[in-house]
Amino acid sequence: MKLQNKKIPEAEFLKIREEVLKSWKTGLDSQLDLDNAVKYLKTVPDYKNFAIKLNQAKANGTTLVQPRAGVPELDVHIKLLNYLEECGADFLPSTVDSYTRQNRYIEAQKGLDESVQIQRALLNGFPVVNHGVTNCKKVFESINVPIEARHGTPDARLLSEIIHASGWTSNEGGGISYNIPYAKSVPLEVSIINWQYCDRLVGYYEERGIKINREPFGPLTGTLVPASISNTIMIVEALLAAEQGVKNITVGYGMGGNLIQDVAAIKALYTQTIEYLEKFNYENMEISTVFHQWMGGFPQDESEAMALIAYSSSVAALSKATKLISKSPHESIGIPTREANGLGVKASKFIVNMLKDQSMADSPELESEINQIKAEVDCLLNAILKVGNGDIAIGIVEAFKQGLIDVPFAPSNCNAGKILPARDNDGKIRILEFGNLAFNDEIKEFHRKKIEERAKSENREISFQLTVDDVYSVSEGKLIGRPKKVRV
Amino acid sequence: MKLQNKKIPEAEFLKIREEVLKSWKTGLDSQLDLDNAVKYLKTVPDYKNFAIKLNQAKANGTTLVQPRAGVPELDVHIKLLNYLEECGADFLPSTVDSYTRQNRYIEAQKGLDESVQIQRALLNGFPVVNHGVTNCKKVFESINVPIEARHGTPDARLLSEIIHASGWTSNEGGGISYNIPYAKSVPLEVSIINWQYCDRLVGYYEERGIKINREPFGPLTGTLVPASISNTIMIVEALLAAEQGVKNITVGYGMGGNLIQDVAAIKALYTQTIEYLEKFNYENMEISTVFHQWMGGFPQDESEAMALIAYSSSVAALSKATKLISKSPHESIGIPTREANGLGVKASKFIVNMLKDQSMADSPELESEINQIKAEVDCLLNAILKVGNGDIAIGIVEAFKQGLIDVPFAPSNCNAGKILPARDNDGKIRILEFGNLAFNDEIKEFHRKKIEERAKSENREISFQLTVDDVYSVSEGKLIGRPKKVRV
Amino acid sequence: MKTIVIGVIGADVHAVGNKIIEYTLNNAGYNVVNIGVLSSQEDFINAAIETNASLILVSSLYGHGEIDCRGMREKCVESGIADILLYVGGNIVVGKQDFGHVEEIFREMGFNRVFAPGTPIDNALGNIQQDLGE
Amino acid sequence: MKTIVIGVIGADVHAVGNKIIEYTLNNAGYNVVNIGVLSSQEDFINAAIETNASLILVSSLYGHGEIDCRGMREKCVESGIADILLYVGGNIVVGKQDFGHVEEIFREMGFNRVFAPGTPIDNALGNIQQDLGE
Ligand code: B12
Ligand code: B12
Repeated sequence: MKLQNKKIPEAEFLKIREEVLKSWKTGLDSQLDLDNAVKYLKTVPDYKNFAIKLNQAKANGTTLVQPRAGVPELDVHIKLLNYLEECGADFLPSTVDSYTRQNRYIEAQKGLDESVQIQRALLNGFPVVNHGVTNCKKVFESINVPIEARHGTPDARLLSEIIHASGWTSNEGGGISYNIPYAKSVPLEVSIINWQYCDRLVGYYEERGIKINREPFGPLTGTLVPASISNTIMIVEALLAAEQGVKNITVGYGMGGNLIQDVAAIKALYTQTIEYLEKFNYENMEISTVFHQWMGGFPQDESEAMALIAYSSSVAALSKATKLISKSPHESIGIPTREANGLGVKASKFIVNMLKDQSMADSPELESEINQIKAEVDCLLNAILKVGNGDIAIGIVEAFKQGLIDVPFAPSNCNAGKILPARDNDGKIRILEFGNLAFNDEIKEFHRKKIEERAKSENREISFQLTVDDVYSVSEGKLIGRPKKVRV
Repeated sequence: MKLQNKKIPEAEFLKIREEVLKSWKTGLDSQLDLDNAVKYLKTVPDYKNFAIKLNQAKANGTTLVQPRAGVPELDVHIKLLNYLEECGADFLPSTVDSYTRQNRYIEAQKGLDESVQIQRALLNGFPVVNHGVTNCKKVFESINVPIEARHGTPDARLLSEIIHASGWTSNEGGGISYNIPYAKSVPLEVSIINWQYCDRLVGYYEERGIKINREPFGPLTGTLVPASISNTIMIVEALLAAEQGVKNITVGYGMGGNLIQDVAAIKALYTQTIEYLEKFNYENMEISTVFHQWMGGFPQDESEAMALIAYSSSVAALSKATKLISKSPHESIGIPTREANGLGVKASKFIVNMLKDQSMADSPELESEINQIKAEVDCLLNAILKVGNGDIAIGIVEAFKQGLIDVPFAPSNCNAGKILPARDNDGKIRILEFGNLAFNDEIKEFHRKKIEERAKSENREISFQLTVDDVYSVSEGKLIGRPKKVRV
Repeated sequence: MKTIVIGVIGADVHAVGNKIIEYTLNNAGYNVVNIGVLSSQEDFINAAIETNASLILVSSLYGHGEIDCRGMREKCVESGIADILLYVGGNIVVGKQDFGHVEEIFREMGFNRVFAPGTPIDNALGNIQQDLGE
Repeated sequence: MKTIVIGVIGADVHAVGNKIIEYTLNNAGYNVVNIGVLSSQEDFINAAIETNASLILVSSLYGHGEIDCRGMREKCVESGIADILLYVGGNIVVGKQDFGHVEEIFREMGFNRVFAPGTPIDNALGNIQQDLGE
């Protein structure tokens, strides 16, 4: 199959589908028959439909909270979700284990079996594919809010089939955002084609009157990702999804740490996503935004972690993001207990409720940061479209190949890995080494100046050490990794 | 003695002093001899001097953290302070018990003795006067940061003598702020005269080259206090203190809950305090600000309380207040354990450190709120000066009598208690019932309009119920006490 | 219309809850006699006698409740209102203590109902109705 | 100059720490062979044999470390590098567990040093120096 940004014809989709369902035994379940699945999805009440609940939140200007959570065993997983719902989670997740993410179902099965046996989780998530539709429906039927699969799977076709047929009305991911940070050697063409399939499935349901939400994964590597780079990828994935018939999309962003830049990023993301969808004539699109609490290394101290969670929540609320993904006070240590996870949800809910009538005041600083991000995104998208001869799918693959777009710290071979980010004197994320990034000279000059200002004020050279210091800084309780003062 | 805003002549001060020292046996300690005290205070190193550390923080633009803490027994109290210092407290407090605050030393002694006996605190603070200079010096010598007495004492003359002679270089309070919220039937003249004495004592030390900080208590009743009212009282107390020779003053403000209003309040407070001190020709004044984390009813849930603590800290950091008073996750229940208190300190420190390079962006909304507060303060101060024929001390007493200035929910008989505050649609604190408050018509009209907007949007009448709902709201996780939706 | 005496005992100046309690009980149809903050046991008892009250509702927020409330029932007995209902609520002891134990201490002092920290007055309306029989 | 093989084991893609470890060990004067994320036991062992490494420094962040590391020492023995130093660190098990117990599990698997969650590589430099004897 040749990659292009073109809706997969239904017949072709159904043909590929046959192969997909054969890739693991749970794919053969008759509940995966599309007519059955459509029938089941039609019974999903509005309050358990992800897309509908998001639309309502957007209309009310509220920010809803969703944790991450997933444990291998069915019963324990259901109890975990019930508990988080009690804590106030507006949306529930099922975070999928890492073997499943790499389609290693045999290892996932081993991990699941042994976890059951020794009564201790050996997997870092809920292996949806191994559990199959019956169990996933049990999960769905045990809760009272919409549920989404959250994973990081370059080939999530079978996974997507199973979750949607089970009433899960949202799927996180995308051909770029679930490859670049989550794989080493999966070609970008392949993951994009796979995700075109996942989007086409949603389009299929959409055509039958079933609303399903899709959520590209904004934070990418979670580590000093410049807003314009993640926003660009969000817009590309939104365009790819829209082409396959997806209507309800939540574009995402992972907190950077500077209040103004974070609010600007969400605002720019929202407007530009809509702008580009309109430019390419996708109609009746429903766009919302998701803000991820700090995605880099967390502080170990639990009260500090709680403080960071609360601070992240206030930024989300002030930015008016539609959804907020919460973390827990155990973040730096390991998968949280359900109690720790619940503490994160409660703290987050408290803040978004408390701040629901407030938003970030318009200011020259905010406006100029929004404009900066927008200009950078336009620049990157122009470059992508250019190398793709107008085809965004071809363009993004080529752009990654040439390093025109580049994600810091990404493990993927498809990523050039040449740019180096660092914070400026306000803590805004800028770029100190551009590699081949498709920024114009004016933008590069702006970044250079900002980084120089900081280096000068710290009396040191511009080097990778700045980046390294900024990777550690938040977990050490600072936003900017200033050189440690040497005591005399 | 007749009240007026006039520096107490040294001879007169020393004469009153003789009486003051006789009011409880610990006053007779020879360590209270002023020459001894001056000698002792001269040994206090800079890093343990409150005023000097505040000046440094202001110069660096950082926000330093101080908890509240006090238990009856000396050893337990010292351990508590050591623990909080380990948690990162930049300044330490000794919160004084409520009997001492009312000069009921006999009851304080009973409470102290029984607490020692049953090994459980029966007093809500550290009874400084009963402990006397020797014990207070032990406290001071056991810690490595500056320490302040925090109380709520209309007549704190003996208390102030004891703490300063023990090396404690800051004293919270003031003739208004430690009467109106803290007493029922102490005449304002009396508490002001008493606090002129406390200020004169600081002036005495100041004349001998010893820097001591004074901190009027900004939050007052902690409950829906309009910023202009508390700021006015802060400025009055700063003027009263300056007249007695105080040079280093930290004016305070208790968080209201709306981000813009809170930042505006701190900014207006700082500028206007300086403005008025200059207007009355007080020279070489060192002014800093203190932001109090949410002072009203706290949520019971500890993760919610932590979230509120963290949110409060971000507001403080963005406002660039010099000091932040932290709360604990036990706030709504009772005096915190030292661990709970430490959690609050750590969370607060984390946030002020993380945000230290950021401040609130200038915006039209912020500017107009600053101007609003300033205009209201000018209006109130004009009225006070007018009824005092230019004497601020006489004026404030008279203004309270006439209700020209009025504090919501205050227990004092000197307070008219006629105004009713409530939030507007952004959560900013406004006034719905003015009583005799000395606002001009334009200002009143502004408040009326704001409250009307809210009432209209909630489809209800303007009444005390708005105020009541807003008193409860934050502890229930909302800023604005909207009417509860009746489910059908 | 039954009469309830309310106030805040001891050296306690927490006035907000007290004002809200007055408002809430008034709305609920009681005759409320509010003696305010910084009130002694005697203040409560005198007010109750003068107004022929059915219930004394003591608030203590600041932590000294245990000391301040001791002997109050005995004083009621001495003053001839032995059977008057006594409630206490607010934050009645210092710190976060096991409430079962705290309740016991105050029950032994002769309080008919003892409320956990943060119980808003609204949640006690049911008890009041029940006890005052209306 | 001693050689250290570093990488992230199993289906784990956490790349940030790995890049920082490379940078830090390089700065500390070692010859670093970085096999990156998503590496199998075999990948580590082959790299160690090829480069005559003194130490294999295994990172596992994602929680499956326990499954992924089992049998690694045995494979080293089979491959003729029985005595090579094996370190493991990161977030090596699922969740917040008692670290004493976790350390035991990995020591029994034959790891010479086992690091608690969040121990930055800088804190292990002393151990490396000591063990590699320089
Ligand atoms: C950023 C991040 C991500 C990014 C990673 C991007 C990328 N490709 O690199 C994304 C978002 C993609 C991600 C995905 C996932 N993550 Co993740 N992630 C993190 C996070 C927040 C920070 C990691 C980081 O970069 N830290 C900064 C670097 C510098 O520190 P470091 O990685 O800890 O490495 C240092 C030290 O550990 C040490 N070190 C590392 N190895 C070794 C070895 C030795 C011998 C020594 C001495 C030292 C040492 O030195 C390094 C440098 O100082 C951590 C939590 C945290 N720490 O706060 C979770 C965390 C590691 N992730 C976790 C999980 C579970 C996942 C997911 C499964 C999704 C999920 N369930 O949430 C997927 C897994 C994908 C996969 N297949 O691997 C868990 C692991 C849980 C556990 N062990 O119980 C953590 C702990 C979060 C949590 N509490 O749930 N993650
Ligand atoms: C605002 C406040 C203040 C203000 C009070 C202003 C004023 N004059 O009213 C100021 C700042 C002056 C203040 C001072 C002090 N305070 Co104060 N304060 C508070 C705070 C934050 C809110 C109280 C409030 O107004 N709540 C809102 C109202 C509506 O609720 P409420 O008071 O709880 O009342 C409701 C219910 O409790 C209930 N209720 C009350 N009484 C009764 C009785 C019955 C029978 C029933 C059924 C119900 C009931 O109904 C009310 C209405 O719904 C509380 C902590 C909290 N709750 O979050 C601490 C708190 C009460 N304060 C406390 C303390 C210790 C003090 C000080 C000693 C200073 C200090 N150490 O920090 C001084 C004491 C001064 C004195 N002599 O009394 C402690 C008490 C500790 C304890 N019991 O262990 C608390 C709990 C904070 C803490 N955790 O340390 N405080």
